Amino acid sequence: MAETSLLSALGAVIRRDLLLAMRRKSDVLTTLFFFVIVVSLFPLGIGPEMAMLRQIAPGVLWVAALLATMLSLNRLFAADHADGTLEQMALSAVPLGVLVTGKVVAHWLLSGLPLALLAPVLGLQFDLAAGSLGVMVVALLIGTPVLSLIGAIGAALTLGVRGGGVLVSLLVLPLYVPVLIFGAGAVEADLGGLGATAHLSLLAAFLALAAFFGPWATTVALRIALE
Amino acid sequence: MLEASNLECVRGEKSLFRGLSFRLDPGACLMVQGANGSGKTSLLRMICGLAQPEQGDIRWNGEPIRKLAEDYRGELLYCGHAGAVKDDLTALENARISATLAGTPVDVEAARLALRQLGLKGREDLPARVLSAGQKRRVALTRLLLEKRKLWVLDEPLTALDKTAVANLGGVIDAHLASGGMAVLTSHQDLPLAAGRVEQLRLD
Amino acid sequence: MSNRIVNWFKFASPQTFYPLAGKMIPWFWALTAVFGLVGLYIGFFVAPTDAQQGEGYRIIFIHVPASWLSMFIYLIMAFWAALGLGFNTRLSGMMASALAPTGALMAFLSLWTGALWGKPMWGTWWVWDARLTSELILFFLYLGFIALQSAIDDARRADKAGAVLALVGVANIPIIYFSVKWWNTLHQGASVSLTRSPSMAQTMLWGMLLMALAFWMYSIAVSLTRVRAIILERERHAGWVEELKELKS
Amino acid sequence: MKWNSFSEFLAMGGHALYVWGSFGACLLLMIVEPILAKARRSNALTELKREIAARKENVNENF
Repeated sequence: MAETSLLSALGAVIRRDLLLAMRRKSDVLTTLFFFVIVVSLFPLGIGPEMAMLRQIAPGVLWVAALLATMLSLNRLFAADHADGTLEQMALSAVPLGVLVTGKVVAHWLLSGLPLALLAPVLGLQFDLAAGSLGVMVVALLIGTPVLSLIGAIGAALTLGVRGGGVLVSLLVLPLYVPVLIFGAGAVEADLGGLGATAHLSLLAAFLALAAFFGPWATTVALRIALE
Repeated sequence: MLEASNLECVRGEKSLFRGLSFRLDPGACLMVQGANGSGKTSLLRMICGLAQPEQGDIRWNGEPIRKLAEDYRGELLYCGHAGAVKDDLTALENARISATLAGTPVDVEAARLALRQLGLKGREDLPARVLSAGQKRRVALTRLLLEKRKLWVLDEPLTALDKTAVANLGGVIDAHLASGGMAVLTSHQDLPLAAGRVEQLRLD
Repeated sequence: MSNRIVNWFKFASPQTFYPLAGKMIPWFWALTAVFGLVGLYIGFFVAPTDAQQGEGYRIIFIHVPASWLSMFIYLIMAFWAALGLGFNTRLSGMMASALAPTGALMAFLSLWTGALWGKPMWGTWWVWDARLTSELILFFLYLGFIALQSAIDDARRADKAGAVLALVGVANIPIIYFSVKWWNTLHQGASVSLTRSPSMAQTMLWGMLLMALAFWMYSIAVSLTRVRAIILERERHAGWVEELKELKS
Repeated sequence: MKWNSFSEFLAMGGHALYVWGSFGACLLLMIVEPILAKARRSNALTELKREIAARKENVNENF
């Protein structure tokens, strides 16, 4: 199969998932609303002292982003599994890994990207400075694709398994720890005046690793689930 | 040419069939028969490479299908119980997208023609949600016309189809066989196919 | 495929492994007892009192072996998983699922003893030190593996899915450990470094080593017992099971 | 011998709770786990016996 047709298949999967999401907007909006509400609940639980809120902001935003991604993972393959599309993808002349990559990219465009763009607004609630907000957005832009890539493995493993929704969080959340540490760490380092470059480059390294191995592991897991 | 030798299928702890062998030449159609739960769907999924046989192997032109991977999948079309039709997309979008996902993109005109050929004229731009079960099945079957594949594996393709649609599909399969294609299918209903091309395989 | 490989697979079949494991189990229990008793003797009667930590430091004689074993067992589990995934051998998957509960137990023991050791040293039951935190995550990984396997009804799918998870986990453990360590130094958290204590005497090292051997032999013995149970559950309909002398009595 | 008396041994220099809490938990779990593993095997065995007996009865009825 030629390279160009692989790329066009990749593009087609992304376009298809975006089109489906546009026809059913509520799913995407639920994830975003969940993110907003979780972040807004923290000041209510902790108290309105600005110094304290500034300090916890990176952690709170990142944990909320983790949970919101988690919430949207169940939809990643479930619908395609139920209506037989996944079988067709597994039997396509296009390698399944390419189609899976497309689905993960679409998942990120629909969950990670909006979260990253929404984060500065929520950061204002926590009195973060403009510079830190910028670092937060960059960290989320690099980190959330890793969440989608690793999450896809968990979603594929729990496909059609009873209690899959809760199970996927048990499987995937421990694996999210490095992203959480360096994502939140980047903003904290910036707040502490240390500069966030080291954290961001490590996040980028995780992204490279996850982009390389993630779709492959997801493909193996999907073939197991379909058997 | 599709060859299966000495296949064994195990589901859970039960062995559904063993020692199953057959051979399918270009232009021939294999009709798999058997009671519910006799392993028809399992056999079809094995032929596609979705499931692995407990024993035995399946070869395409002499090569094991496991080794051929994408090269084999490029010759294969599988139509299972679930039609892979998205409720939120129109009939036309469904037809075009499933062809693209299979690796054979088609243009709008070809997709419209295929839908019309299966009697879906005027319904091309309706979301699949409002179509009847039989119409949805026909949307799923447009893939037969759009993806130029050698081997068709059809699991109960007649479910929910009316008489005209059954006759129509029979014609499509006949044309496929006449042009050197192959088909493996299961069906509880009678499918009108030209005599002489159909071989029977009973699973008991 | 060459004949030799086929023969090797036959050797690794549940049918031959079941009686073999049965014969090996008592030996591993005996080794556990020997290493354990000598280790405990050194730990309690030979090793001197630590100058800074008093008698409380004696917890390392189980804390450190449990931590080692919890990591080691995960590696072995991933090894069996990879083998099962690669060669489609039935026994490998059973071994992986037999090891998981023992690994989780070791991780739990490491956490429990770590907490009990932290209380007299720092006055809190839990310190977010790099070792304890990664041990906690490892414990979660074990729980995830066990939960995934028990949620899937089809044993073969459970084996394969568990194998993928174990391999993903084993690839992530170094990254997780490294991240937690970095996070720990950044936040200047407490550092529990029992093994690097300056007063670490030769005898302590011997005690720890012997206890680690005892834990290792224990893990083998108990997971062999469990794998025998799993073989019986899975191979229920195989002819050889009916011929077992345990069933004749 | 480094301990002067048995009670001194038990006291562990004031750290009795922590030391014996650790060793006790370890010992307890290492007794419980093998028992559970053995119970699992004997469960499997009794079920198998029952199954085989049921199968034999079926055969006898058929003849």
